[in-house]
Amino acid sequence: MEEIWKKNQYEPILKSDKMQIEISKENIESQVELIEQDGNQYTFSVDGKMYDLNIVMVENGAYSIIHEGKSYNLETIPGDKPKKYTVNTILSTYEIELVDAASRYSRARQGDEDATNDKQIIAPMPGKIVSVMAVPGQEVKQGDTLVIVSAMKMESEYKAGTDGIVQEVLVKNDDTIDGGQIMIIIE
Amino acid sequence: MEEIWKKNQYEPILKSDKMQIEISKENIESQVELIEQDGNQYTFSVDGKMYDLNIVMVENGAYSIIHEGKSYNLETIPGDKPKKYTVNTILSTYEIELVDAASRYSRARQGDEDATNDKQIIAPMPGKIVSVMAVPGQEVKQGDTLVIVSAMKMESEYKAGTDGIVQEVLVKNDDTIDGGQIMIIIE
Amino acid sequence: MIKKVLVANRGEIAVRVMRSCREMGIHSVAVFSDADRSSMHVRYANEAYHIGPSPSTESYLDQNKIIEVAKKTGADAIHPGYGFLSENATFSQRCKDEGIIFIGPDKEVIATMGDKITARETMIKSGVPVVPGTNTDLNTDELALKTVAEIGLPVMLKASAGGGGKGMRLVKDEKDILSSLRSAKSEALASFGDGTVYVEKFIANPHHIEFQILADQHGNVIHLCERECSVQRRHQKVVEETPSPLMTEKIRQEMGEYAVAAAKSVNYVGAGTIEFLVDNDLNYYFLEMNTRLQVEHPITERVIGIDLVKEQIRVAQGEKLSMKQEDVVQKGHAIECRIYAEDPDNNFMPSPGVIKHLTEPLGLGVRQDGYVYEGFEIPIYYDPMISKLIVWGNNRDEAIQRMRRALYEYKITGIKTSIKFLEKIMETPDFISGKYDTGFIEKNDTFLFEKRKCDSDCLDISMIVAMVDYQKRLKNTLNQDVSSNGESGWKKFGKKTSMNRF
Amino acid sequence: MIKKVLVANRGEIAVRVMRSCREMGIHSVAVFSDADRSSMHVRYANEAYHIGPSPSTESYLDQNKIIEVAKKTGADAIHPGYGFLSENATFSQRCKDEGIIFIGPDKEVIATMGDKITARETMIKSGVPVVPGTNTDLNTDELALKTVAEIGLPVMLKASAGGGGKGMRLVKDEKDILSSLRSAKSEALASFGDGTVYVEKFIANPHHIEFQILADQHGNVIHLCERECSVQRRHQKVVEETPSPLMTEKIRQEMGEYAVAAAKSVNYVGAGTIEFLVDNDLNYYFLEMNTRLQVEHPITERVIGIDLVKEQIRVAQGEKLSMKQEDVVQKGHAIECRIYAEDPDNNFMPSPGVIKHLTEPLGLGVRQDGYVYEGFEIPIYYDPMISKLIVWGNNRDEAIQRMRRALYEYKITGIKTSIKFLEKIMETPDFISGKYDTGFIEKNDTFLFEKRKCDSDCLDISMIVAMVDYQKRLKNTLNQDVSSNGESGWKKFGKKTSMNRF
Repeated sequence: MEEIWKKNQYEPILKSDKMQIEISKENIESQVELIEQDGNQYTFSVDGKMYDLNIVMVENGAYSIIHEGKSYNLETIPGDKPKKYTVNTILSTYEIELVDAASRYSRARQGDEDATNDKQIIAPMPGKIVSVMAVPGQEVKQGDTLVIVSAMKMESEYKAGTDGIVQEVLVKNDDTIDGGQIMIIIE
Repeated sequence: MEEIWKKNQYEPILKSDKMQIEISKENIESQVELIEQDGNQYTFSVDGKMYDLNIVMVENGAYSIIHEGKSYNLETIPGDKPKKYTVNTILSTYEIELVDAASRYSRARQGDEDATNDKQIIAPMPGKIVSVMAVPGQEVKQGDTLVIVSAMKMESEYKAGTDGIVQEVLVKNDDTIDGGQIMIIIE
Repeated sequence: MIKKVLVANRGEIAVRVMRSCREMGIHSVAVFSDADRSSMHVRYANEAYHIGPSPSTESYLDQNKIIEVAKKTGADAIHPGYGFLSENATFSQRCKDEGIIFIGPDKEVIATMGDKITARETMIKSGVPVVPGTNTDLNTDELALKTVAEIGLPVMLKASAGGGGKGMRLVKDEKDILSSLRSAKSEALASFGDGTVYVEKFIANPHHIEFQILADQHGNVIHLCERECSVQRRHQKVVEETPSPLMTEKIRQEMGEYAVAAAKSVNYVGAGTIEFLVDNDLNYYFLEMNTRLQVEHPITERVIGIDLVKEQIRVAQGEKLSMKQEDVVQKGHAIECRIYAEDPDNNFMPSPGVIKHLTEPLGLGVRQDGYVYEGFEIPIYYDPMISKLIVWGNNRDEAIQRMRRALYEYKITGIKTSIKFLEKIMETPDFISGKYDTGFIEKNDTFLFEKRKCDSDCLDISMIVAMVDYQKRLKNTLNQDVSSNGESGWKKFGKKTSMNRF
Repeated sequence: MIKKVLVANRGEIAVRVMRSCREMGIHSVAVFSDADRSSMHVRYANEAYHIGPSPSTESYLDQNKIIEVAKKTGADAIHPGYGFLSENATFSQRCKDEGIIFIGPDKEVIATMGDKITARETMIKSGVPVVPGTNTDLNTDELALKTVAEIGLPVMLKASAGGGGKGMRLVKDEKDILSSLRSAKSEALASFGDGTVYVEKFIANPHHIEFQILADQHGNVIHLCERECSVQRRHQKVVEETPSPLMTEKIRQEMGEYAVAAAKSVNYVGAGTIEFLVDNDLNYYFLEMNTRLQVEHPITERVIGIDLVKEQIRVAQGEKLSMKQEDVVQKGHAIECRIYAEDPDNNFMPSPGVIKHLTEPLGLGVRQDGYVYEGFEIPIYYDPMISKLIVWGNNRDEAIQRMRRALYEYKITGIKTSIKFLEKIMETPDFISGKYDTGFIEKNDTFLFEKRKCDSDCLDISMIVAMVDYQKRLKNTLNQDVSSNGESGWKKFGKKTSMNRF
């Protein structure tokens, strides 16, 4: 009997698949290329280094990979944008981005946004607004506390990242907010 | 603050929803009608008896229901046909069918099929064919073993349900079969 | 020192062995068949190698392939689990020849205990009580009739090389002796290539009680008390407990000493089990020895406070036992229920399939040894056991109450399981009072297989929920949200149901 | 006899209490806020009632609503869990007035132990060692300066009504005494409406060791040995173990007797905990008494072999304790890790959200008390604790190895958790050697917060798998199979991946 466990369980992905892949905060940028696929059995090249891998998605987002006999377990969590992933390995967690022309453009734009990041106060996690100390038009100094957010028995203060004028206040007391939501914009 | 937990989490289902529902093997056939819905809070009539229920799907197919303060947990497993369900309650498991005009028709047809059921040999579970003792055209008597199936360390014999001529043999030795698959048809 | 263990098994026992390896800092190597690529033991191991097609004869029983992987990976030792190659004398010797430690006894011990007549003879020599009978092949009709007359009917004719109920015949009537003998012999010859058949007194509905023993390479042998395994269907254990409700301290000590004597008589090394038949008057008879870990070993681990797999590994690498007989004290009461993928309402027909939803019991006093997960498809090729649920309580009553609580919490959808049947066992008066033997299921079948029903509210609610679910699915299908961020809807309902915006 | 218990709590402790109720055949009643309709305690209970909006002040702390549900459902008793109303003297009395059993001590006991000066005085009268200091309000500057001079710097100024670190000031320098006193008083007045402040000797990096006690209504009081709770961050316990690596049998007996004396001095009834500060020379001082079940009670349950919730219920219905002091024997070693939804790499910021995928540790010696499930969204309103992982081993080394194994198996995606941080603690040499105190995390922060990295193969494989997943999702989105049987794709991948047809 042939080795059925290697048999195709997904449609093959194109032979020409080739992507630039980055790991944020690690300064790693690699060229990943699919060389061959036969069912679960893949050959990939990462910056020229060849990998023969048996890859199976065993639960949604949970992958079992066998590489040279070693059994790896990875979990992939799609990010808030397509082509962005959080990947959990046994030791660490990586933020991974698949880069193509389109995402290069959007990353370039986001680069611009990053520069203005200290002009926005963004909630890093869901919570509830306890107190807003800013009104539009108000002059603020870097370090001034502008909003207090409560989540899970803890209160956190959010301060102005720069001197400036409050342009917009997007939250009010008792609002429930999402992680990533912009609360205040300073000009 | 109003009682948010009752708030709408799904779009309301139509007020006119009304269905004939049967529980197989229990000789139960009831008229179930949605009277009102406000978010998770439903009023249903079952053969005229009124139920005020708070119903939330907490995991896929797992429902938490609160009825007059009592906490129920049910699991719904869609059957092989739409409108057929297996429902697990704490004490028992029920085969439930939602009946409308279309399914009435198909049930009528299936009724015909049921009559011919002893002319088909159907695998009740997945397994592997160990041995097929029938060939098309062969004359068989009720009780003749026609096929042996192995699953999970157990071998089961399947016998002719009626006297007749083997019309079709749909499996061969070493085939892997699904539950519900027809193996042999007798005319 | 053992640094890498190949686990020549699958399912829950492979994962259970690997857990102990991990705690000891030992690397584990999994082997797997076609059907098991997604199996938990492959995911759990440090290394994993494919060894062949799904049928176990071509994979888990293929000695060459397993030895090949062991040598390739540099494994110091092989743990066979139970079943498969665990009681294979040839494999034990093969490992030895290849310089790999077999975590189990030597070829000679397995061979001695594998042949029933030899095992009986060995036990008789060591003074261990055996079921009245003979150790000789009933090779003439005269001998057979004479021997049966001496023992007295009913008797059991048994193939010496037998197993799995093959080559066995119960004889109740004198006129059936010779015909039964002939059919037993021919079945034995066909099944095992050996027509040797002997005779034993038949004990009706005995208790099945076994003693766990542990032996090191330095001649130390201890027993870890008994397990009561009388709840059986088709000679398959379903529920086990320790201590046995039948046992007295005096009999425990006696039987324990015989168990140790039995192990010593074959210079046993490792973990093993001496099985006894016990009648209601507490007469006990050696039945057989299992030269491996048993499925039900966790209940002993719990009341004694020991990790039997770690002990096996330590013994295999030449260490002395960590306990002396006087250190062995049972604390509280433990019960194990075996959860099978089967349909108790349909003659326990196996029910393989995909696990759609799984809720496992947790909390105080609950241990679970399983290997399935949501989305896993139980293969059709192997044993239908899904997991073992083990509870501990301060006393037997608490253990039963805890088992009921744990079974209540245990939910598996997508396949049929024995969970509700086990709940009924826990509610059967004969079980609760502890007065049961191997006839338990037959005796209580009306109670055990009685269909339970919801009250009328519960029935009506079931129909309502089916209707709600149908409408919801209909709507979801219509509004299917093909979102570009690739979340593709899975578990999204979770977000929807629990996220209240206000 | 108690037949129905209302559990006035949520999360893991509500489920834990209900489990014991179920084992005792007692019906449980859940109460829930807006945010908790899908919470496990609602699903687990026999009955469930909505009591108000998400903020706990409007639901779990609303005495009227809880009493109303208790009366409506005919509950005999209320179990308050920990936190919320568990140490509320008014609520205890309110239950009594309404004829409902409060499973906890009387108003007077809670009040006495809730006021720090009164508690100190009570302990001193019973001969229990307290931290050197005074029991009087430092109401004049002269008194403050004189008292501090007598005790010797450094000292801690403490609000008598204090809690949660408010109204506390550490004074190391003489010049800071008066300014610290003034700010402590004003903070205490603002926070508790009571400006009473007293002074204690400051003990740097002490051990935090507590004794579990149990007392019935008949004057019987026993202790169940100690728990070592020194692994703390921001005064929040993270890891607990028993026995304490610091403890000697002599000191255990002494402290245990003091713990019993402390409980007797207030005629304590029920389960409670006496907390001590212990320095490296094993000098110990009464710190405070918790008049409720503790989060970390399971490690005591495991080594002693007792169900503390069942004992609470039995005591509450007037039964005598089931154990005598001489029956209390610790067997083996137990460790608890608290699993929080938080980001250890970002100052332990809470991380609420939806549990996308959950794999829970199982097997020998592992207990888990949790309440979340796949698809559940952890609410932002309550404590970020997801679950408690408790392991047992024959000795401390085995318990640590088992905890490492269990943490390795524990996988939660969708939110950030403390699991990897706890794994680091289990690998920290100071923890492994048992030589640690409340300064542990600070002392070992370089090791604990060091980022671990995969090797280059593992990194490359991560990128490859992200690419495979992306392609697969892309394809799924394009080929989205809107099947009419309503299975809508969930868990379908399971079927696809594990079904090999041949």
